Amino acid sequence: MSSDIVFDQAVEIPDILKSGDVVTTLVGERTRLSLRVKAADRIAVAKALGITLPAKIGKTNTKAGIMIACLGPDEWFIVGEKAKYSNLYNKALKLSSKYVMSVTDVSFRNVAVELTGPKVAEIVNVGCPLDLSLAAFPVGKCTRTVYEAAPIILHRLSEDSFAMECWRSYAPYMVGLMTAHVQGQRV
Amino acid sequence: MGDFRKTGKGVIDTQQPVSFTFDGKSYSGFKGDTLASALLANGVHLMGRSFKYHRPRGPVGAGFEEPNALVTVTRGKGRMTPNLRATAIEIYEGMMASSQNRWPGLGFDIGAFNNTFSAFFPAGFYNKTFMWPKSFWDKVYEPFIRNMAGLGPAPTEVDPDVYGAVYGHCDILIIGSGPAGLAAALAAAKKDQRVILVDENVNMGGSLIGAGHVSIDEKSASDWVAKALKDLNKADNVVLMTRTSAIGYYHDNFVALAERLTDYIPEAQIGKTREKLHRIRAGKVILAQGAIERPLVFNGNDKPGVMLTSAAQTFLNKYGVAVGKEVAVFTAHDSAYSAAFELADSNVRIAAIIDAREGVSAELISAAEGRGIDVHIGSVISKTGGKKRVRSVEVYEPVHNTQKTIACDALLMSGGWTPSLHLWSQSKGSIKWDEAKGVYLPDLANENCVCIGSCNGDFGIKAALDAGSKAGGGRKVYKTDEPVFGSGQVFDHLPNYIKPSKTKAFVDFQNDVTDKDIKLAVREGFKSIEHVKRYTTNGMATDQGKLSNLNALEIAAKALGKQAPQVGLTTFRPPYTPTTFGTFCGYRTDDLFEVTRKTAIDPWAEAQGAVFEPVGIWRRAWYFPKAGEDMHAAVARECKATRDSLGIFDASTLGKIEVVGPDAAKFMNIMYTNPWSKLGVGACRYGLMLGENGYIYDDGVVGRIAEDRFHVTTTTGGAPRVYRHMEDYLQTEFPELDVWLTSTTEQWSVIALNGPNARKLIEPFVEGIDLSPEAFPHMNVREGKICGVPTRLFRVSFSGELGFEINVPSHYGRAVWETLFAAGEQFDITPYGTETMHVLRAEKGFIIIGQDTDGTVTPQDAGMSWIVSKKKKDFVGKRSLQRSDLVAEGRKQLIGLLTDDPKTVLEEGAHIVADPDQSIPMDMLGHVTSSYWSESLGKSIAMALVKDGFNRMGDDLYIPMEGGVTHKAKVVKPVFYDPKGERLNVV
Amino acid sequence: MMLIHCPYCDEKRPEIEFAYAGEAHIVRPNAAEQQAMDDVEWSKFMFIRDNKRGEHCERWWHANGCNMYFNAVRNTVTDKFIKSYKIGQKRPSAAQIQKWKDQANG
Amino acid sequence: MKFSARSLFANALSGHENWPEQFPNKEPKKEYDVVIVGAGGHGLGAAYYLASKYGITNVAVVEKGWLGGGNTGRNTTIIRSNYLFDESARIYDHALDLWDGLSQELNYNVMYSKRGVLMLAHNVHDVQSFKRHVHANRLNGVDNVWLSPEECQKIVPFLDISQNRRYPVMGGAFQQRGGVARHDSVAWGYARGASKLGVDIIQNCKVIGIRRGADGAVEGVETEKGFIGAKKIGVSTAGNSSVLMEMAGLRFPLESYPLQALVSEPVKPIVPCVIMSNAVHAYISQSDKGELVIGAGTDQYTSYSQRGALHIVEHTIMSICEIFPIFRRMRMLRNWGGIVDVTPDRSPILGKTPVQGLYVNCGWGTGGFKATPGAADMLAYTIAHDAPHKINAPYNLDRFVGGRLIDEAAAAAVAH
Repeated sequence: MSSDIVFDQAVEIPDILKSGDVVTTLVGERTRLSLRVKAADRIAVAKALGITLPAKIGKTNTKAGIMIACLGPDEWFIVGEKAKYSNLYNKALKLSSKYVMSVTDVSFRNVAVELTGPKVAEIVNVGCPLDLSLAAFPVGKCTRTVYEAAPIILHRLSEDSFAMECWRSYAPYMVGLMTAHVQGQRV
Repeated sequence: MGDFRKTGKGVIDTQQPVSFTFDGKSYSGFKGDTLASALLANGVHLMGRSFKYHRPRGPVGAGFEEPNALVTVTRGKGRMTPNLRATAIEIYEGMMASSQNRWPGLGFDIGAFNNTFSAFFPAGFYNKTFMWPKSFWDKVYEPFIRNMAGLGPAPTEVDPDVYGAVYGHCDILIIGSGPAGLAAALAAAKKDQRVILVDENVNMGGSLIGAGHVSIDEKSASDWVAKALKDLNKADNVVLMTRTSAIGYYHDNFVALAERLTDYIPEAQIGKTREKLHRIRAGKVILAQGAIERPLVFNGNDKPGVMLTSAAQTFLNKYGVAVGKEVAVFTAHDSAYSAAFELADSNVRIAAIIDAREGVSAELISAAEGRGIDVHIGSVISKTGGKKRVRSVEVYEPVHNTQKTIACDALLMSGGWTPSLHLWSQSKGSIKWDEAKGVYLPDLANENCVCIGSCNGDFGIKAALDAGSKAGGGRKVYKTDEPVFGSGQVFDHLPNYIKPSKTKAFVDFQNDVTDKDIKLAVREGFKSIEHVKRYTTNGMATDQGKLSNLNALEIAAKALGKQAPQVGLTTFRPPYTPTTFGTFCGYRTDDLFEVTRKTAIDPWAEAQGAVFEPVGIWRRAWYFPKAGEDMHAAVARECKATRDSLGIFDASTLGKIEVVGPDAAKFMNIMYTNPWSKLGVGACRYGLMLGENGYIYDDGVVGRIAEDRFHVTTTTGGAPRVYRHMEDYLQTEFPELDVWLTSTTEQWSVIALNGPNARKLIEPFVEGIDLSPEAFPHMNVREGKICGVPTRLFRVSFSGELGFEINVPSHYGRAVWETLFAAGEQFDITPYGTETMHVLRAEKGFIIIGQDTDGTVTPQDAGMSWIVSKKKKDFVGKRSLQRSDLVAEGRKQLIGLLTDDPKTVLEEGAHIVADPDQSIPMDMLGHVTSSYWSESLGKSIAMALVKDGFNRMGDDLYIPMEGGVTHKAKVVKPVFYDPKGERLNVV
Repeated sequence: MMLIHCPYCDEKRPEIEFAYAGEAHIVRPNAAEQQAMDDVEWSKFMFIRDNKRGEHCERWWHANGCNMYFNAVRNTVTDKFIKSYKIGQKRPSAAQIQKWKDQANG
Repeated sequence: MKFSARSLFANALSGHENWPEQFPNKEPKKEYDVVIVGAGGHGLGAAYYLASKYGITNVAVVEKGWLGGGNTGRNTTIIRSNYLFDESARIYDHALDLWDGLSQELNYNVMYSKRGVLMLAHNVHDVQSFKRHVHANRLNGVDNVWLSPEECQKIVPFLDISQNRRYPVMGGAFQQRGGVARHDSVAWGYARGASKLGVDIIQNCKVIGIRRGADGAVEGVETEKGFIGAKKIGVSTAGNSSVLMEMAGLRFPLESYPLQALVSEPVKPIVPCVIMSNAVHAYISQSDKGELVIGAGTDQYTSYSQRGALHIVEHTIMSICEIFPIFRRMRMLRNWGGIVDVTPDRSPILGKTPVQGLYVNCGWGTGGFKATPGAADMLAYTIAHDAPHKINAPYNLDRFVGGRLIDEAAAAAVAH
């Protein structure tokens, strides 16, 4: 039966965003977890899961197909390649009896896009009020913020590349805003 | 044309002629001209009519401060822009401009009749009349006044242009690119800082543009500007923005810039961003906005051809246009002399310089005489000749009481300079009165912000350059060769031999405010400058007092016998320049105005022809009409099909919050009225949430997934506030609880199946869950798989039928829905929308928060005392429920109503009385909250909040409607269908 | 749009990431206290606010940031923030606020 | 001097040199029977009614700035009375009755224009809620009617009533007696009227304390111009009410928020009535000068700065342009802020306080202007009788204790 099942992320990237100063791509299926751990158990839980949980808000750790961002004092957002990390949720679940923590699967809550190109900050700044200079928003930084009316998670992948994700139903709006900006300049 | 064009002057491109029309007549100008400069080059001064008296008006200024030369530009359907300043808009090939506020034409305007009788319309006249007879006000006077309103035409079509809005950041934002701003940018560019330099004009350089007579560091001013711009363009830490107005200065150095991108382009395409809002956060703001010349207030200062001296200078230097052939200059400031000399040196005859001051430096006088210009010291202009253009001035010398008429075709005036403090003042920087200069200057900063150049009272080019360099972090000292800027004298009154009643000296050129109006206001007790402004409307025109405020202040101060600073200044308000609404909208129009949240199943519903309704910011399928069906027919069919066999409903919008942690149950006990500790894993319970005020806040079914994990659902619209409410209590009041909240609304698509065949449909698709009634009773939740994807399967019902709510990962939601729908054909599966959902639940007496309750209903009022735990010591809202008025008799309570005539469906919102024959105002008992035609029951049903409702069971009540119709209805318990709940257990 | 220092992120962030959450240090009475309070006392907890013209202790929620509630002292006449601090810290004394102001100014 | 077309004509002939002061600014006497703090429309109106209706003329109105300079001169001048609850309908309708003859009564044209207020419904919940209002209003004798989308369009020809929009117009509630008035003129008219009856208006006189005697009763106000004695003090200071109450040792259920408004450049007449759209937070009318007058929402935080944020303005204009896209090319001329004092149920507090001799009129939030004559009259009545009138009796402080709130906004609550 599952072969009939179509994966659908509510939005497609219009052609106008696929070329030019900034190239936008839609990120495919991922495992996403919201992990909450009491400070005292952070290192132990990380060890048990075989991952690193950065201690400081805004910091990320990315390696081998998994990105872990510290979004709040006891909150980590984990995005992993599906094939490799589909079992991470169950692993974390099992730790819950041992440590003061919680894990929630939010794999299908979000839709992510990646933007790359020399003018990437300009497109992010269409809706995001943060200072995106490298000094203020260095490579690797990840935070919740807003893209006009859409709450987003913003992650700088490199000097000229960001990942942006939002809740599923906000994705057409998020992409729509980028599109409007690029269209208004290209005409 | 060309009569007034001076070759070799200006920065226009004389190789590129541009033709345009004004009021239907064709003219020609050059690329780089403003509409005003091009018309002046053609000898046209008459460009508009004033607001109240419809006086013929020409430009007074040469830039954005212009109050009078306002025009409408049309460039196709929906692209009509009224009230544009002719002095600030660039001409383009084919531009169509027209004058406004006149009928039938600019030359002859019936409205000018007001001018003839202006004596009867002084400031505040409307307060004093139009009161009798009273009935005339609504029918005659008020409509008449309203019809006189406005300057340009109102829009009639939707604007097809698009706009943009972006955020930006910099270390230094410099506003104004005159000598001060440029020098600041040059200095700042050398540091490792991000610099933005903005100017509202087309060209950077401000007063240096075309200033051929001045040299800076041994270069001509033009060359210096060119070099400066070249250097700045090369620096990659500097962004130069022209045609960009800094319109507002907000908290913490947040500055709004409005950039104009297409209005000057001949074939400006629809689809290209017309204007863009840049919301800039700056580390430091440098204001170099310059100063605006002050008009003189004298009899006849409103004739077309009377303008600011600096305007004439700008027209000459920037556009190569002489504003007349024989120009008189009336001044109270030295700076007018150098302007007059520039004109004279360009072969414009200066008819005379009339200087109101007694003492004028001998150098200036001899320099004038050297050019053959008569200077009349200690003299004023007592009147001007001409109607639609100034033709002469009468020079009055009060000491000897002599008058002399001098012919001219333009009259320049200079009453000194007003530093532009608008943005400084918006930043909440304080200002102080400078007695020597007779101006307000910046005092203490409130933000990291400095004013430099003439907006700081540092007049003259060198002063501006040096201040700029310093502000930009440099230490450069510039060398200039410029005429001495000099000084002036502020006159609060210019003498005249003509009786005041026979004179008209304008202060606000657009709103027709004269010196007499201001004196009248003071005489009538309007003594604060804000009162004067409001009573006379001085400074409230589209230039927002840029030219008029200081003159009004001086006149008011004199009338009050006070010094200007004692009278005060009106507040500067954003925007600095009127700014298009579209610019504030940016991209956020139509689909981008607000997020319209749609479920994964929404496209399917749309393809099926569903009608949608907005619920919060979601859109939901409302009903699924078949050909020829209206809503009632569709809903009746959907209800029947669901009760008879099987209905399918998209419940994905319900809010979901995952409450997880060792203290999860404890936390739930605090947030909900009912107890959670003993709820078994795999079981569900309906939860009711109150605000701390004791009123119903939200509700929803909660499933216990694990000992430490609750799957909480909320109402669709309530999800964000419930989440916030929970986080607030958790973090602020109960931080010791080890529990965490995660919104999972969008993790899951929720497919609700209701009807006797619900189980039969899903059986073949479900893996890992025993669906038998014994293993999976009503109000339980199981985890497993459906259609091959993971599911949290709830056995719950909001219809009273056997029901399941299938939670599946939302990116697979549509696929699962389509699979089930296809398989449901055998059961005649029927999709239904929110309306049918509402009917089905109302038949069962289930409430909808926000419809059957509002923010004033307690659980007891709603007949839900059963859900309020008596044992729990604390939950949110518990204490408030005990307040005297919440336990008092006679509260409104939720009951059912059955109409006498079963075919009558009551109107939701209709009010209920016990005695329909009483007179108005009636004693109302309450209102109908929900009311539907119940196809299943063959009669109408309703729910209502009624005073003391529980004690009225069986009573007849009345619902008086419009037109004398009164419905009668009986109070019943609000459960209409299957009161024993047997249908839940269909096997 | 103000800039607000979040004590958890230790960054100044734009106001639109935050939600204002009312006056700070209004502690919700516990179950026993609630029952001991009459309606008048309860209404004070519920509704009475300083609404101070001047330095005001208030709560903010970094909803689109670290998701934390925190407290801040802000001057309601100038809208200038003096200091933000974490939930659980005591209401700062006037002397403490003055100290913070002095630190900010010098 | 009586204002009329005739006096205007006569004065024109003498060059308008002989108009007397409309409201002389007085120095304070040592003592008055009543001191009103706050010379906005409400405070001046209360002084006027004390003198004209309740026979108390030994009254001073003290004002820290210039009269009419607070919310009276900063609001969008909307007048309506189509409120849901009986208590609200009674006080706002009382105000509407007084508005109707106010120009004649004051001999001062306040330009009350009954051009109507149209409230647009954009979703099913709006329809239910507005109909609830219309039915309650009808049985309360308040002229508010339900209109179909087509009927709405008849009143507002440029209204787009196609149903496939993000915020379709699903109908509207229309109150013909609603409309606008000239805000400044209301303050000036009351000031002139009160002055003529002997009331002293004292501007630029900030109250810095409220003096209470040993028995706790008020004895007068300390001001920048010295102590002014009065056994009765009426406080009508809108956004600053908490500050004044604190001077008397009272803490109040109030919070003050910035509220912004804006006008466009003037254009020829287009907007025929006041149009409100609660669902998108937009309301608009057109002034007699031709400016579109647009109200914004409050900022989220409490503040006395009379200054709001850009994103509030952006959202307001977006909302207007969403409902009326033809205005997208209009330009904003001026934007300003005021301070509104808001109670927990967003209804006012109008009556006696726990302090003997201290009366208060506050908490009008965003709705104070429309209530001006009604609130002023009720404050005057309460001061004169040392007891509230039955119209303002429900607006007491006790309701926050027992819980009998008058919560119009909660009654319109949205969920589902």
